[in-house]
Amino acid sequence: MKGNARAFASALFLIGLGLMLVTLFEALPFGGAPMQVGQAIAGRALEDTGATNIVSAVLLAYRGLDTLGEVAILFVAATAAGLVLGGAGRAEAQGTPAGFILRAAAALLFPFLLVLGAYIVIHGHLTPGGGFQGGAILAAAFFVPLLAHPASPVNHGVATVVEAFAGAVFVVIGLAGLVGGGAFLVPLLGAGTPGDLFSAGSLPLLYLAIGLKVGSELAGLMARIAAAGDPARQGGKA
Amino acid sequence: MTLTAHHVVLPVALPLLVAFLLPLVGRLSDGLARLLAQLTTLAVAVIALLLWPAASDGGALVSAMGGFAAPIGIVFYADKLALMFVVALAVGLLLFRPRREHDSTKVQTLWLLLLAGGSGLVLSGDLFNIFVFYEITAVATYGLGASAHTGAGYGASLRYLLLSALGSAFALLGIALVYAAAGTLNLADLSQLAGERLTGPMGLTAFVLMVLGFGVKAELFPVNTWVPEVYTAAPTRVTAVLAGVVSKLAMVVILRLLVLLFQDPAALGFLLLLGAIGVAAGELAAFRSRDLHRTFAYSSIAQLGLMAVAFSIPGHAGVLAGIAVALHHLVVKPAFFVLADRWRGEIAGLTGAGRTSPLAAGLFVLLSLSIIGIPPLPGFWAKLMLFKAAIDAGGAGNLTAVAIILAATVIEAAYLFRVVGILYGTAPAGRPPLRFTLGELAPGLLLGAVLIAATVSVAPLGDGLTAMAADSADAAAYASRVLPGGN
Amino acid sequence: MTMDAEMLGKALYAGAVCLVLLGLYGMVVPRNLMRIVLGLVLLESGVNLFLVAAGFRADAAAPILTAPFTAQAAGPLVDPVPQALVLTAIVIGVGVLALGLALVVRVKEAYGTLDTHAVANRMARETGADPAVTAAGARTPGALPVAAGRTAEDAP
Amino acid sequence: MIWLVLVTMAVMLAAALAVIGLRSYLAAVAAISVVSLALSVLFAILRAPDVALAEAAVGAGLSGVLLALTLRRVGLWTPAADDDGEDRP
Amino acid sequence: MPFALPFDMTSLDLLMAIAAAATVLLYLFGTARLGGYLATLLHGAALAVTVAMGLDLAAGAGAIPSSLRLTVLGQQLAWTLDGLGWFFLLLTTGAAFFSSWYMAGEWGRVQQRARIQHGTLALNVLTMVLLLSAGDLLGLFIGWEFVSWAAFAMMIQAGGPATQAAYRYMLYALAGAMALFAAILVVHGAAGGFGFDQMRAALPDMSTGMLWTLFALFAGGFGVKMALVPTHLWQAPAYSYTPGASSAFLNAVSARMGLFALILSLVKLIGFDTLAGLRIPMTGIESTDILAWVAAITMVVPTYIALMQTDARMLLTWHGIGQGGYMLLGILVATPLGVAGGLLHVFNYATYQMALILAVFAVIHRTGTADLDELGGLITRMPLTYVALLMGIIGLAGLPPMNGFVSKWMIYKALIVTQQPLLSIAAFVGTLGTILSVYKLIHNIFLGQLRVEHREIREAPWSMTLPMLVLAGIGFVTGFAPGLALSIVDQAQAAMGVALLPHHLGGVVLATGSLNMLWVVGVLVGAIGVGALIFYVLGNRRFETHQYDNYAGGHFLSADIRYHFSHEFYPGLARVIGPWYRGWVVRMEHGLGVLAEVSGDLWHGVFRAAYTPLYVLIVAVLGLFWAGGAGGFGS
Repeated sequence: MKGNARAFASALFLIGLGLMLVTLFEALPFGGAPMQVGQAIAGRALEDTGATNIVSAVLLAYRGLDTLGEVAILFVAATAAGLVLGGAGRAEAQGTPAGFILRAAAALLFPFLLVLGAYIVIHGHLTPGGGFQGGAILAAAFFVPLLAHPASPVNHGVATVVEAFAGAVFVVIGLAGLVGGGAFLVPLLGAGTPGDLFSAGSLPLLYLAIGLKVGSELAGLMARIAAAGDPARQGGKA
Repeated sequence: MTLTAHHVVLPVALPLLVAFLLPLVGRLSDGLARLLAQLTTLAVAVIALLLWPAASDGGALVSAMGGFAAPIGIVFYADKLALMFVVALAVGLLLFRPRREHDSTKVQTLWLLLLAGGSGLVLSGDLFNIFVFYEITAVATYGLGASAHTGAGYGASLRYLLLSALGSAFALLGIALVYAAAGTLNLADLSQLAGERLTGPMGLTAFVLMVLGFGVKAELFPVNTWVPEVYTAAPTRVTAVLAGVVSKLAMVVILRLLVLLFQDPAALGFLLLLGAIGVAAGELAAFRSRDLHRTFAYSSIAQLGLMAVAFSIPGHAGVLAGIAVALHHLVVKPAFFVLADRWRGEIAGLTGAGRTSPLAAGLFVLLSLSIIGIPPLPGFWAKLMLFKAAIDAGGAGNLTAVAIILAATVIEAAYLFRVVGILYGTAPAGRPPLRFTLGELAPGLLLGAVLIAATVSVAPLGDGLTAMAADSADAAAYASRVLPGGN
Repeated sequence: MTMDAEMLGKALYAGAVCLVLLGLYGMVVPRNLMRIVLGLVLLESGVNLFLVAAGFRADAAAPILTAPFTAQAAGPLVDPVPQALVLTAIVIGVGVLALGLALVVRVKEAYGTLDTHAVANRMARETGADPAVTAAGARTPGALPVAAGRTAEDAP
Repeated sequence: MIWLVLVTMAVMLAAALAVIGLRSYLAAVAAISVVSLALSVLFAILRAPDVALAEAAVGAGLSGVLLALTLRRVGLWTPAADDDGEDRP
Repeated sequence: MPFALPFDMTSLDLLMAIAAAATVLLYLFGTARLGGYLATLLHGAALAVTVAMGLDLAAGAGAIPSSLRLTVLGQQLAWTLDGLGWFFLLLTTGAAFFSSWYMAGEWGRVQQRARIQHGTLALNVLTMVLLLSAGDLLGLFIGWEFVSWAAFAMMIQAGGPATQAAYRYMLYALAGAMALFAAILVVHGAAGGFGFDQMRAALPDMSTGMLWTLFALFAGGFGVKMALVPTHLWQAPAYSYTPGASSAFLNAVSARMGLFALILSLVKLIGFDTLAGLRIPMTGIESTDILAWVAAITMVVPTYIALMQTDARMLLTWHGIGQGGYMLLGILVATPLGVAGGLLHVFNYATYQMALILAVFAVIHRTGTADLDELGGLITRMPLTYVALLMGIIGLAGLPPMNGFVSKWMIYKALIVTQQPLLSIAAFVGTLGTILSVYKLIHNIFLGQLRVEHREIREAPWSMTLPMLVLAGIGFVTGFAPGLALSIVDQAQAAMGVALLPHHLGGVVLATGSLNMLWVVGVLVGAIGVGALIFYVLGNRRFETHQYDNYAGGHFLSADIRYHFSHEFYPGLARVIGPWYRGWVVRMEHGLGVLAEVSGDLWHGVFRAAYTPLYVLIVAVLGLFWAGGAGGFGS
């Protein structure tokens, strides 16, 4: 099929799909959807978990396994990318060194990003944010100096250790619930007084584990793709 | 340590824990990491077997995650069907451990995550949770598909990733529609609400989107074009596990959707159509493929199409036929790929290979006879159950599907026995004979022995499967076991 | 339901549908694998928007409890569950994207091109001849012998 | 509030069109980040702060970086190297 | 029961046990020195048990049950043997006995893999026992698949062209089996089970459409095994490339399993009256008429193909297909005379066809070739084989002293009595073709110029000639006294529910003219005797000429000049029927093959193309449209 014939066919079908989806979504009661599960959770989240950020409560307590699966997916993606791109990125000398502005800004930004990321991870159960968002910011924090000084060697050793232990902590907390005869991923250590830092029992610990794991994995991913060498200088094979 | 219902989560949690730690262990010594991975897989198989008696007398083991009851939290539902496939996955992963040249700690990690994802897929009782475990299995498959480090491997895995991601977006849209319409994600809760919430255009659209989403791994018609490329480019032991076990897990998910949520004739008709086209496409393409890997890839597309046709027949007869076809394919296909591992390249180049390794050629003939469906082999009983269910359900769609399958069987026999003819041909002089070492052939022979054992004990096996099918086809029993007091 | 909320609902759903359609167009039409990955990202954003829009309630507040920390004080809340789902979906998206990009890099290195047809042809050639790729009409070795033409003694 | 939503949506859809329309890949990646940013603003309006933060940090931030790095690795950084030409077998 | 069995084993169980033991033992010890004799012993025992069962059936026992019962996945499988099954079983065990006896001697020792030949022969007998004693449709289908695959195992022994012929056979057989599978599923749909009685009960309320599909599927499925016309291309090469005695067994019995199943399904289960009721509207053509015309074409066309063959084995196997047409036509006449004629022809055909094939293989054993252009003048070197072949071809052609004449006479009589002139003309034309081609067979092998290299050919060993002569003898005895064979046929006819034909030792008594072979053969032998007497006693001035005294047309021919060919044997006839050989059936078959290949390439294109996302989009849109339509949009 020639290029434009294909474009025309897909455009035609897309319009058909669009019309159907729009008429379908009209039938959806906007804003009045039967959210009995959502409202039930919203009502009892505080006593069950003690977390004021109900989304974090849903993520870590009510649908904790989803989040474990989520972390596992990121871990699988990182491992598979590592397998595909081959070995730890040995960052040989990159092309042109970064300009002065980038190096100065990197030095300035690094501490702020670190603090911001840590804050978002730690206050995950109180204010919006949490392991994933904070982890992403931490990953950016660790990646900025790498942009500034491409030549600096990236040791993946530390990242792997942090990753492994963070993931293990998450699962161990889950299994702890199992030991006492209860179910997997039961919220432990009581709910505490809502609003202060050490409330919502084991949820902050879980978010801390997620933050570190996501942070190290995403940093590792970015380093691996960046450091895997320019096409001009073929990167290391697996 | 007595095993309670809550230990149902172990087949998922244990491999995840070890997988997270494996890179660390791998830094110390590769051998230890490989040993630890295999021990975990064995442990999962043992746990699943230990849970079997508890599941069989109580109908199913239900474990609410985090202690939150059904509609609020996530629930694991382990009935005999699910546990059977968890054991099959674990044993499959043990039997087809990656070979030395393709192996590394990273591959072992992906192997464990495939086990965790696959077990979660069949055990979970929550729609979005199934989607998450489906994604774990899918991403692990992309990684394993590319583990051969060849250009073809990377290309095949990339095209598969893009197609599967498109499917997953569709599936997520479907799940969003279900949630917007019914307000809950728990399968039991949904099955009770399905009556008034999921019928009509909303529910059917969600079904079509989810079938196209989960159909990628279940090799359903429009979304199975990745199968020949990935199964040819991936290391053969990976292909054996993917074709043999993992594709069935996705089909079990589609079965659960059908039984619990969408008993609508339009939905069944759609799946029947995809299945029938899949069977025809698979067999015809296999007839024209020139190497064994591609032939068996297309043949597994056809077999999965067969399963889709079976599951699209309402009532427990269809489910029984589908499970029988699934189990039979689960034994036959990996054995075929063990043979394809040594008999690589053009089929024409294999003349006389049967004479140099008669055991392998004998195994090939046995497997071909069973997959064509020649009595008394189990393949025949599976197809008989399928045809009986289709004829009893009646309807023009089922009849045409039976006609297509019968015609496809002749084509299947044509290309399989063409290979047999070539294997037993007289080898041209001067070409080194392709000889199987016993170690290579062992998994294939083991599966052949299982096939013969199934042939002998087809009666008791049949009764067991009938009971299992009756239980897993019963939506009301599912809801009553999961929902406390069935609100 | 005020007229305003009704309009908002229509706009959001229409926006989500448009995003999904653009993403699909971005995946179906282009021939360069990189562009298809971009299309994929758009598609996933569209689905996420739809999910969040499905959970929205006009008169409700964000699912974060403020100072008096009592459930009743905050009044009706937006449905937290779709937001949790979208969070998971976003991170899945980034994970798959990262792996996809790693594979794109390797495919470019292996085949020197990112055009889907070229990659498909070179892959088929690499993993053993495929009838469609080899010269048209080359008959497979053991095609149905009957098709090998008439034998001497055959007759009507 | 409705006007804010409509404006953000307009920006988002325009950026999405740009992703498909623009020939240069670098511009397309920039457009993707704009889409993510507009989406995260939209989520904020829809009273979903967590999701907005996640979309901003992960969508606009990391996806953009990953895509840009890959463009450099794959050599599509400069428009000239765009090899969208047909490749007959 | 003539002899008491150890525990409650019925005779059918004993037979199954013998057949199973034979399969295992012969596969293990087939090549041992005494292997051949062990085989003959075992098949002889099986034959004895069958005869005993026959006596038991004749004494009025309805059917012989077997204690083999299986319930699998809710399906009950049982095996019982009735008169019809016993009749074909007698042929099977008899044919197996004679072919194993033939293989016991020198022929067996010459074969490279006698073990496989013995083993597959015994396997075929076992599978045929299971098929013939099937108690329900599912058992019939399973038995049918076993028989098809056992025959396939027997055919692929010789390798080379045999593998190709066997592959082609397997495709036809499997297509037939799938048609049969569809048929028993249709029955299951209507009757709710696979039992024979369930089918009979459900027959009255089946719609005519369903009856027509059932008729077409049964006739098509079983017709493939009998090589009825459109599906006749596979049988000749498949049966002739199979080595020696196995080929004789296949020719004599294997194709007749199709006839047994046709009789079982169309006559016993559906019944002649229901079939007669099935008419093509406005034309008055009944379903049995269609099948009768297929049988008629099968009688004529393969016979004239046989005429053109230059390989003796191919000539005989093509005739096998033609003779199948006679049997089916006889039965389809649906009168006691016709049915008895058809069934008797099955028995007679088995005897003379086996004798002929064994004779031809004896010639191959000695001269190394079956090509009619390479043979000639062997009458002096192999007289006993000549006699066996002579009596065989007289039977095949259907001429008086041999049994072939009796059954053909009965079929002609039945056709004429039931006023079917066109079919009877087809029968006569078929017989004419047979006579012409058998003469070509015996002329090119035994008469005419003896080749130089065949001068020292010795007669085939006793272990090979004796079975041939015994078979020819049976042919002569049942020709001379057809009553013996007719009493066997009665068992089958009674089981079919067709009225028995009154007969006596010599032949048949009918209002429209009876046949007494005792007189016919007596007069024939008397006339020949008187002629021989006159010729030898009175005119004794015989001039002894040896075979190489070749004076032809005033021109001396030395021994090495060849003037004895089978090429252009009937030039005039070849010119007449030449244009009919456009081979459109071959082209049809070739077309099917190409269709499969082209659609396969099409799907390859779909799978490898990079348009998958577009296909997914299209299916999604169509799916949604269908879902929307089904759910009623906006409702």
